[in-house]
Formats: sequence, C-alpha cells, structure tokens
Amino acid sequence: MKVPFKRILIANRGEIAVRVIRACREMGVEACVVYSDADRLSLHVLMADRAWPLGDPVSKHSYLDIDKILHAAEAMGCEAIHPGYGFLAENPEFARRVEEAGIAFVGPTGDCIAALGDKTAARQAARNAGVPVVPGAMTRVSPAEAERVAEEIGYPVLLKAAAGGGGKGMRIVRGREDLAEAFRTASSEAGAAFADASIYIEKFLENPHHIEVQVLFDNHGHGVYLGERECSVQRRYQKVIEETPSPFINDDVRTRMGELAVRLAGSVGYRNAGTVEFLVDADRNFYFLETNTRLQVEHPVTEMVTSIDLVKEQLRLAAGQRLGYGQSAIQPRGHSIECRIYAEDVENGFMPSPGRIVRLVQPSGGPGVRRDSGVYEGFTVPIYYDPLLAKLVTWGKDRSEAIDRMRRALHEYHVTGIKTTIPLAQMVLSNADFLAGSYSTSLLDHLTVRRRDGQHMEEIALAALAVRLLHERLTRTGLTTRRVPTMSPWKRFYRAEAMRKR
Amino acid sequence: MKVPFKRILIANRGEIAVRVIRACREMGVEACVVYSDADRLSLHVLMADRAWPLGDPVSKHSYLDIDKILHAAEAMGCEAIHPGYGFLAENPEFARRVEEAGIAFVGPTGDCIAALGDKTAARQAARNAGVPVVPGAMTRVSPAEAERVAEEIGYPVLLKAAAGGGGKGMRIVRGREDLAEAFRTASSEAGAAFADASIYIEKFLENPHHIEVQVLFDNHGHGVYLGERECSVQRRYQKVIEETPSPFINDDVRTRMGELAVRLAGSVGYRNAGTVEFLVDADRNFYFLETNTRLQVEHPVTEMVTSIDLVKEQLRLAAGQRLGYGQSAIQPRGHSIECRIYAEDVENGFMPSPGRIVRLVQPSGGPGVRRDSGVYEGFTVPIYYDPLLAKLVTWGKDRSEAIDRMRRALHEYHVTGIKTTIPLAQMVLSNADFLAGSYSTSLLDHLTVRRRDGQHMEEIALAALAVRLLHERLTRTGLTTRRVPTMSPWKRFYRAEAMRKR
Amino acid sequence: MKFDIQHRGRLVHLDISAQDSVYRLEHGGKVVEFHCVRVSDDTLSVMVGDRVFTAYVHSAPPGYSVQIHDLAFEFEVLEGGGGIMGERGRRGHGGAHRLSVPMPGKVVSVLKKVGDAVSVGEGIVVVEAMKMQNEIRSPRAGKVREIRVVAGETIEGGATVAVIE
Amino acid sequence: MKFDIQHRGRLVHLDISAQDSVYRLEHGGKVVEFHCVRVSDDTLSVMVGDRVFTAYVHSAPPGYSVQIHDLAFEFEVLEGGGGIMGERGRRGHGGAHRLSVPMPGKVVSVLKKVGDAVSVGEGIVVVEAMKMQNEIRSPRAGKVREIRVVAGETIEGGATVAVIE
Repeated sequence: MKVPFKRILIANRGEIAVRVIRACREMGVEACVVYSDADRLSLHVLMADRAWPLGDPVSKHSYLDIDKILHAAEAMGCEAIHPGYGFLAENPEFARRVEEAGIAFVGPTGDCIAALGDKTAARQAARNAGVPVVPGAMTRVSPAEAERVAEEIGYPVLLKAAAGGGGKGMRIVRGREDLAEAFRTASSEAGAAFADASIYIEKFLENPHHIEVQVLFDNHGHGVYLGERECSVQRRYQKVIEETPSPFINDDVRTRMGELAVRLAGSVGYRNAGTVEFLVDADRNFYFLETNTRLQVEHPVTEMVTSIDLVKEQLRLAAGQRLGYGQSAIQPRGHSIECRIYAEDVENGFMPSPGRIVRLVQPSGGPGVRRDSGVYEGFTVPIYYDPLLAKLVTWGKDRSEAIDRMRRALHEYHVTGIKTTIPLAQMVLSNADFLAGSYSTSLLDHLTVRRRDGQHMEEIALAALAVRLLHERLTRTGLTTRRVPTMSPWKRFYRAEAMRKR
Repeated sequence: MKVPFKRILIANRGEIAVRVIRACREMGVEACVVYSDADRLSLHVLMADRAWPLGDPVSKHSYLDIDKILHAAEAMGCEAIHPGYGFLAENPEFARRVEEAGIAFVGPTGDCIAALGDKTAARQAARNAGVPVVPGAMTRVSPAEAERVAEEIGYPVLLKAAAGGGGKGMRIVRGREDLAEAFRTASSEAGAAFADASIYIEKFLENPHHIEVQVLFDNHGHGVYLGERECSVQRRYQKVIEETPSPFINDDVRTRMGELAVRLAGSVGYRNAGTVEFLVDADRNFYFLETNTRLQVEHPVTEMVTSIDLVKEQLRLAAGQRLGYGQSAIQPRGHSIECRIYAEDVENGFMPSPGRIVRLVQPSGGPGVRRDSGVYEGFTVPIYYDPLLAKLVTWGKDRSEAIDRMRRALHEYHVTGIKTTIPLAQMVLSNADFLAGSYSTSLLDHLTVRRRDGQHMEEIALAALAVRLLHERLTRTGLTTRRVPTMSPWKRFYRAEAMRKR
Repeated sequence: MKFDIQHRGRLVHLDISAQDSVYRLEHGGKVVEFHCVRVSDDTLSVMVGDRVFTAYVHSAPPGYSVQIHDLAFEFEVLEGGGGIMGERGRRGHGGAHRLSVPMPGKVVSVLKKVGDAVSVGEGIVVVEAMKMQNEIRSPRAGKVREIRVVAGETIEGGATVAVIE
Repeated sequence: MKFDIQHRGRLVHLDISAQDSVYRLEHGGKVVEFHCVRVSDDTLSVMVGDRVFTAYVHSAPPGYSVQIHDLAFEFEVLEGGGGIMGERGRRGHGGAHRLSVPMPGKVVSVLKKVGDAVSVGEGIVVVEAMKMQNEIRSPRAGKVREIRVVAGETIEGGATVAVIE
C-alpha cells in the first residue's frame, strides 16, 4: 500500500489515539500526538513517535484549543491531522483552519461538517435526500418556542444539544410542567460540554432501536456503505454495547438504510468515513437521527466483519487516493460485538471512577478477541476526560459464537484500583433479551447492576482474605514470610483423596 | 452449539493448554488440567476450573506418566482428554488406554496413531493412497542398515527419530564418514525426547519447502481439508514462522495436496484434526513427509483465514457429532502469519533462556492481531519444558497487510528478564526474501541474528541509563527522589522552540 | 491467627493456620483446608481440593475487596487487619456522619449550608469528574454540621465534603 | 553526577544533572537535554525535543541492558553504578577467566578435567535446559584450572562451571 503521508498529527488521546497510531505504524506513517499535563504518561504518548505538550489539562485549554493544535502540527511538520472522535472532531472551524494551514484534515470539509454536524441542517439535508426524519423543530429553539413545538408534535418530546452527542445535554420531557427545568439543565450541560448551549427539540419515540450505517467516501464522489451497527444497548443515551449485523432488521431494511445513507452523504459532497444514525421503531420503520462526520467509537465491529481497516482507509482517502472498490466488494462475514469498558462504579449510580489502575489483567488472546485499550497497569486515569478506558471486541462465525467469546473474554478481564463497567457488560451478556437478540434502547432502563456475590464463592473469598491478613500481620510483626514451597507429596495425596471422597 | 462434554482433562501445559481452556469456556465445558510441581503457578493452572498435581517436574514422571494422567482424569470425573501437542499426544498406548478407561480421546484411535505416527508405516500408507513419498528406508534401521541404505539412495541422507518431531533426533549426513557419529547422537537424543531411540533414514532434499495440509474428520468418515500452511521458516528443523496461504504454491498444487491429504486420512480411518506434511521441491513436486495425528502448534493461522475454531471442532467431533459441512464450505479469506516466540538467546547460539519474566509487554490489540501466550509478567519459565512461550498471529486482507500488522505487533512486544526470539522474528519480517515470498527451508541457514544496535539510538539509551543510575545513586545515598512534576511552561516552550530550530 | 471480618453487616470470625502453603481456615464453625500461593502482590491462587480460584485481594479502606472470577466481595476488618484505621477514620465524632466523595474531582457547586436540614438522599454538593456532574447525596436525614469544600475546589477521592449530624 | 560506562569496549563518560524532570546529559563532549519520567520500575519515557522513546532499563550484571523499540544495548558500569560488584565478580583472580552458564539447567556431562588444555570455542561442559543440550564453550585458549560442577547437578543461571587460565 502506498504511504499516504510521511507524518501526521493525531489530535486526540486515549484508546482512539492509540488506534490511529497502530494504523500509522502499519502504513509506515510517523505518528505525532499532543498531550496535556495530565497525559504525559498516557499510552498514546508512550506509543507515539513524536509528542507535543499542550499544558493545562482542562480540555478547553488543551485538546479543544485550535491554535495550540495547529501550532503543534506545524512545529512537528505534520502533513495531515486525524481528529479521532470527540474534542474537535466535528468542529467545522477546526476543519477549515486545518485546510487553510495547508494540512490535510482526515474527515469531510468544514462546510460539510457544518451542514451535517448541526442537527437542524442535517435533518433538512436528509429530507432533501429522501430520508425519513423524526417530527420536530428544524431550528434551535428558545424555551418559549420549545413549548410551542412540543404542543404541536405532542409529548413526550426530546431536548438535545444542537452541537451535541453522547447523551450530554439531552432530556426527555413527558409533560409541559417539566419542560422549563429540563430545558435549563440540558442547555447548561450543552454549554459546558460543547461550548454551545443551543437546544433542539423533536418527537420522542418510545423504546426505539438505535441503528447506524457506516459509509466511506473518497474525495472523488465515490462511496459505499459497510453495513450497519446495532447500538441499542445504551444508558443515558451513552452506547454501552454494539454489534453487527443487527439481530433486529432484515436484509431488505438493511439494504434500504445503506443505500439512503450513501445517497444522503453523496448529496452533501461527503468524503472520508462517516456514520448515519437511524431510530427504528417496532415496525422497522426507520427515521434519520443524525450524522457523525468522523470515526465512531464502535468502528471495530464493522472492521471485524468487513475485513476493512477503516482508519487506514481514512488516511488513504484523506491523501486523495481513490476508493478503488464498489459496493459489491463489501461482503460482511460472521458477527461482531463490542463492549465499552468505562471507569464508572456500576454499583454506585455509575459514578465516575478515575484513579490509579493497580492491577490490570486484560483478555489476552485466543481466537476472535480484539482489544482497543488506552490504559495500562499502573496508569492513573485522569479526572479531566471521558471515562472510556477500553473496548473489548469479539468476532464469531455467528452471533452465538461472538457472544460465547465475549463472555469468555470478560471472564479473563480483571481491574483493581478503579471501578469499571465490566460487571454491566457481564450482566448484559447473560441477559435473556440480549441473548435472544430481542432488545431495544429500553433494555437497560430498569436494570440495576451489582456485582454478583455468589454464596458458594464467599468461603473462597474469605480464605484468600485470611491468607492476605495473615501475611500482612506476619510482616508487620517483623516475622518474615518465607517463600512458600510447593506441597509435600503426602499433602498432595491427602488433598487428592480428600477431594475424591466428596 | 450443543455442549459436547460436561468436563474434560487437558493433559498438557503452556500456551496450548491455555488455548484449549479458552475453547472449553466458550462451549460451557469445565476445563481440568494437570500440573507438575514446577507448574503450580503456570497460566494453564491459574485459568483452569480444576487442577490435579503430578509431582516431579521431570516430564517422564509427570506429563508423560500415563497412569498419573488417567488417575487425574478419573479423580476429577473427566469425560474426555485433550492431549494438546507433544507429550502423550501421539502415543498410541495412551490413546488406547484412555478409550479403555471409557474416556473419549480427542484425536484419532490408538491404532490410527500407531499407523501414522510411526513414520515407516505412515510412508506405506501414503504410498497405498497414491501420495508420492521421499526415497528412503521404510523401516527402523540399525547403524549398519543405515549405511547400506545411504549408499543405495545416495548422500546427503537424513536421520530422524522414528517417534520424533520438532527436529529432535534429526541429523543431515553428507558423507559416509559422518554417518556413525550422527546416528549415535540422533539416537540418544531421540531416546531422551521420546523414550524411543529408533532411527529412520531417507533421502535429504536440498532446500525444500515444508508445506502441510490441515484435515478435519468426524467419527463417521466425513472429512475436509482446511488449506495449507507454509512452514519453511525453520532453524534446526524447528518451525519459527508459519503462514497461510503459502506464497509458493498455486491453486492447482494446493487442491491436489488437499485432496491427497484427505484421501490418505480417509484410507486409514482417520478422525478428528490432523495434519499431513509435505516437502515441496523447487519445481513444486511434493512428497509425503509425515502425518501429525494431533493439533499443530501453528493451527491458529488456519483458524484466522477459515473462521473455523479447530479446537472447538475437535471437542465437538470427539463427542461423536457430525462434521456437518463439506469441502465447499471451506472458503479461506485473507492471509495469516504466526511468529513463535521462544525463550532462547538468539545472540548466543539460541541457548535456552528460562527464568523469571521481569517485564512483559505483549502486543495488546488493534485489528488483526491474535496472541496465544502461556506466560505472564512475573512468571518464572521453568527449565524442564519446551521453550515456546507464546505465538503471535496476525491476519490481513492480503499478505502485505498481515506482514505490516506483524511488524507493528512485534514493535509493541517487550520482554525483559529472559531472552526471547523476538529479534529473530523481527529480522525475518524485514528479510527481502521473506517479504518477496520467495524462501525455502534454507532461509535461516546462513542467518546470524543479533539485536540491531542503531547508533542514532545509542544516545537515547545512554540518557535512560544515566537517569536510572542517577536515581539509584540518590536512593543509595539516602537522598529521596521526589516524584518528578511535569515540566514548567517555560521549559515546555524552550523544548518546543529548541526542537523547531533543528 | 484470628481475625474478625464484617461482610454485608454479618460478623465472621476467622481463624487461620498454615503449614508450608497449605492453610486451614475456621470460620463460623466450618473448616476448610486449601492450598494457596502468591501469584503477585495482590493476586493469590487458591486450591480447594482440585478446584482452582484466582483471587484478587485489593486493599479498599476500611477493608478489602476480593474479586474472584466475575464476583466481588467487600470485607471490613474489625481488628488485626490493616483496615482498622480507615474504619475509625470514617466514623465521625459522636453520631455525626462524614460525607465523603468516592472519587477525585472538582466541586461544581455546594447545595447546602451549615445548619440546613437534610433528608435521606438529598444532594449536598455537586462534583464534576470525567465530564459528568455527580450529586453527592446524604445517606441519612439530619442537619449539616460542617461543609468542608467550596465551589471550584479540586478534591481527592475519599475526601470529606460535609459532616451530617 | 558522573558515571563511567563501557559499551562495546568503548569507554563513555556520563555527566547528568536534573531539574524537575528535565535532564541534561554530557557524554563525550556532546550535550543532550531531555525530559524523562518513570512509567514503572524499569520503564522510562524519554523525550528529546518532540521525539518520544520508551526505554526498558534492566539490570543485567555486570551492567545494564537498555531496550528501545527493537534495539537492545548492553552497558557495563565501571564505577558508581550498581553493576560494579558483578563486574569485579566475573573477573577471576589474576588472568583467570570464570566460565559461567547463561541460564539455569542440569549438567549432563563434563568434557574436560583440571589441567586439560583448551582452545578457543572448545566445549567444557554440556548443560541441558528446556530439552536442549548446550555445550558451554571456552571463550579463550588456556588450561583448565578448576571444574566446579559434576554431571547430574542442577545449576543456577550465572553459576561458574569452570575456571580457565
């Protein structure tokens, strides 16, 4: 494969920065990163070829500071910038200024991001392309307008940050009495998260499916879709588990969604990788939700079944290379599932859990298991950024094998020092509705997660605790705990026989 | 998938035992293992559901002791025994006694192992099935007979352990003067390794390719082949790197090899997974070499391209289930490469390097990377067993992507405390002949490996060393090395500017 | 050697003895003999009969957290263990309860002031960490005796933000 | 602070000073300023300008081994460093050379006896480890002064098997 760039900047951090670094290594591209004072020891810095300091850990003054990022790119002599997801990935001004600086932006043009990144404009574009949309206001609304529109389309309604994503600045409102307060909190959250407090309102569909289509376009107008991703396992609008193909839709819906997604993207001159998100109701009617004009967190499941490395394609296309294949070349194979592992305390209201990772035993191999992690044992997860630590992805020749492998991989996963959402993933992977493939975005609504605490295991836990306490006591009292030898034969025999008698 | 057994015994250790444990987890089968006193802390024990002690670390008195293994299987209530590779995997008596004990043996019948495991009988079977064989004696030979046969077929000749494999007890002899001594050493090595000193002689082909075909048979006579594996990257007859498909043979040869392999296996009533090895000369003529009546070390590359989990298939078939698909269902996709990582010192004549693994940074993810490891950080690699630590496997949509990913993964691989063959793998992965796909078993013959020692990097190494020495000195002299803060802004700026001026 | 453990409010008396790496544990009348070796600082391999368990024992003041497979157990050590200080530390003076934050973060706002009455589950302060705003709620009804943080302040995990009496 | 290092027979003088985590190293007239922080006990992250390197510094008596990417460097520390004892230790008394095994294993056979003359590369003992028999060869010509092992004996890595003079 022809090297697209000599050197690029990855304007991000965490697992996605690591993911892009790996793609660079495979292509012979030098990987440069930026880092805040809180990230000097982050994995993306340790793995990069070059790194540039941004100072202040607060995103606004580091990863969201366009001037600092551009300065870093120029100082290191980067020919392109990959924005990852989040931060400046969907900021039209950033894309424009990158291109103005004569640097290739790995993503669509600023104008295209503006057109699709703004949900209102995006809905208009979708309509024009013949994609069904959810009823709602097509503009940023004031509290007063919101109330009017709500009456018009009827409650329940959904308030969303116009600039948003990831559930921040979102509120469901089931009646007029709650609207004002919901609007206030949503707007302030939006302002904090996206430096844009404007709010947008639409009809709220009960228990819809959240299904998205991956598209890939070159700079010459050629595009394909790479199948869908079922993203309905969510809590607070935050995706937790994704899979492809969706167990809910059939090939007919699949094809129509894909073709409409490509038509929509083509109609706005889209380029590079993008995602069109749909809400799908119980009757499999789908409505345009929004477009993500960048790489998705959950892109690996698509890579697993299509055999296409989306990040390498992104770089290749950003260099102006042609797609080089058509829709018929996309032949998904098997099934893939992703579990997002967040630093959150599932037993304590999903309270964030930053801090030092004391012990990290990550699923370490075997067939069909992929890990995209941004952390390592001994690393201190900073308080400033998203709680996503890693993504665990499995592949199977069918859905049940992908599930078997995910359960096996989760069984091998151990983290101490901070709390993670591994227990949530384990619970979903043994949830009857999930196993049956019949679930919607309401799956987690009434789910309270707690680490299972098997009575039969309590004795083992007590045994381990007692050994630990014994050795600590011995150490404290100055008695040395000599390294314990392996069992003497008679004890082994005793054990063996004792056990046989059970 | 229907659970084939409630509980099985894995009569092995190291990475292959871990591999089988993972398959058991995915199928809901309880995984029981055995362990010698040297393996109490081995990964296969830590990951198992149940474990049974075998005592004496010496293989002859533990992993090769049929009575102890059977006792363990019965004591733990196992319904089947998976032998892995090596140890008792190809011992006909073991297979027979397992079946006599009413336990399913995951592999062919003892008679079949006897017929194929003995190279002499195997050659006869191959002939009968119409598979071309290398000229040589069809029987175990005495030194005198060896000399006679050598005259007959002409030097160079190859001496091999009749019970052997893995290069142990093998010698090339180029002239009569060397025959006696070579026979003596080969025979004693064979005796030590396989408890069978008998030797077998054949014509030695110069620089052949070593290519093998994977077959899978159920207990009802139905079988398929799962493509070939190119295993020509060897040193001292020990495979180092394998790949599939072979860059050397074409589809015509591929198909003929596969069909002959299936015919041979079928003709001897083969069942379960097996491998037929061929030597292929420069003109792509292939000769039967031997049959391995068990899972191969390098089975993962076949799994990567065929999407078939060979170990799960082994268990399913051992339970008497039908194959359930025909040859047309086997559609390999993409390319896969495996690097074996041994505990050997490549700069010191591949001297074994057991001991404690101080730091272990294993390639930790991204697309197309699979790891099958039997060790972990802090583990002490025992002196008693094979030096294979782990297998690093990559998949790519084509050979060049598989190579790119292997290079990337090797770049992420770091082991301190013991020496490994990672530098050898890195060297092969940048060897022009290997990259061109034009190599034979002679590739490594004239290769002297040493860690590259880039002058440009020496300064960095000195810098790291100096910091380490400084802090050790400070510690020794009682001065505390306070945790170092991140750089102050002016320094960061200084650094930035200083760097730009280069 | 004897230890008193609290698990889910239940008191458990442990009596453990060792010979080489074989241990004998008495707890609540029951006895279990097992083989145990150290995998790493906080990881133990426990064998009972032929069953194998890997236990991750992590100090989580005022006690310990033990993870086995996908199960987690939280134990408090009432005497002899290392957790005792933490245990004392958490109990305020008299009937007072110290409200602490489970994680480090930045105080966004303080919702109550000294003297305010609070009911169970009522928010006292809002702490932001990882872009999420989290209300720290009172586990009991009472009166705010102290507020120990101010808005804008960055605090460590485990820090006391208020005292409820 | 000053250190003398030997690398591939070359002597290198190091002079290092630190301010916070910025270090200044002088070696052979050259000067390099770099940023360095500790990732773990034996892992350092080094930045020179904007270039990032992860260095694994592993104590390998009589010196240190430093791994960076796929490169490995072996250094001997001549004074001040931790390796000095090992260094002295290896040098036998007088012109004698202690022949040691790089890895633990079992002595299969002893090929020479005290007083035998040996040439460069000649085998002295055969040690089996991991199913492979390895001849431990003399790096120099000379005479066997001592044989310190017997066949059948299990030995540690680094153990001296013979002294050649």
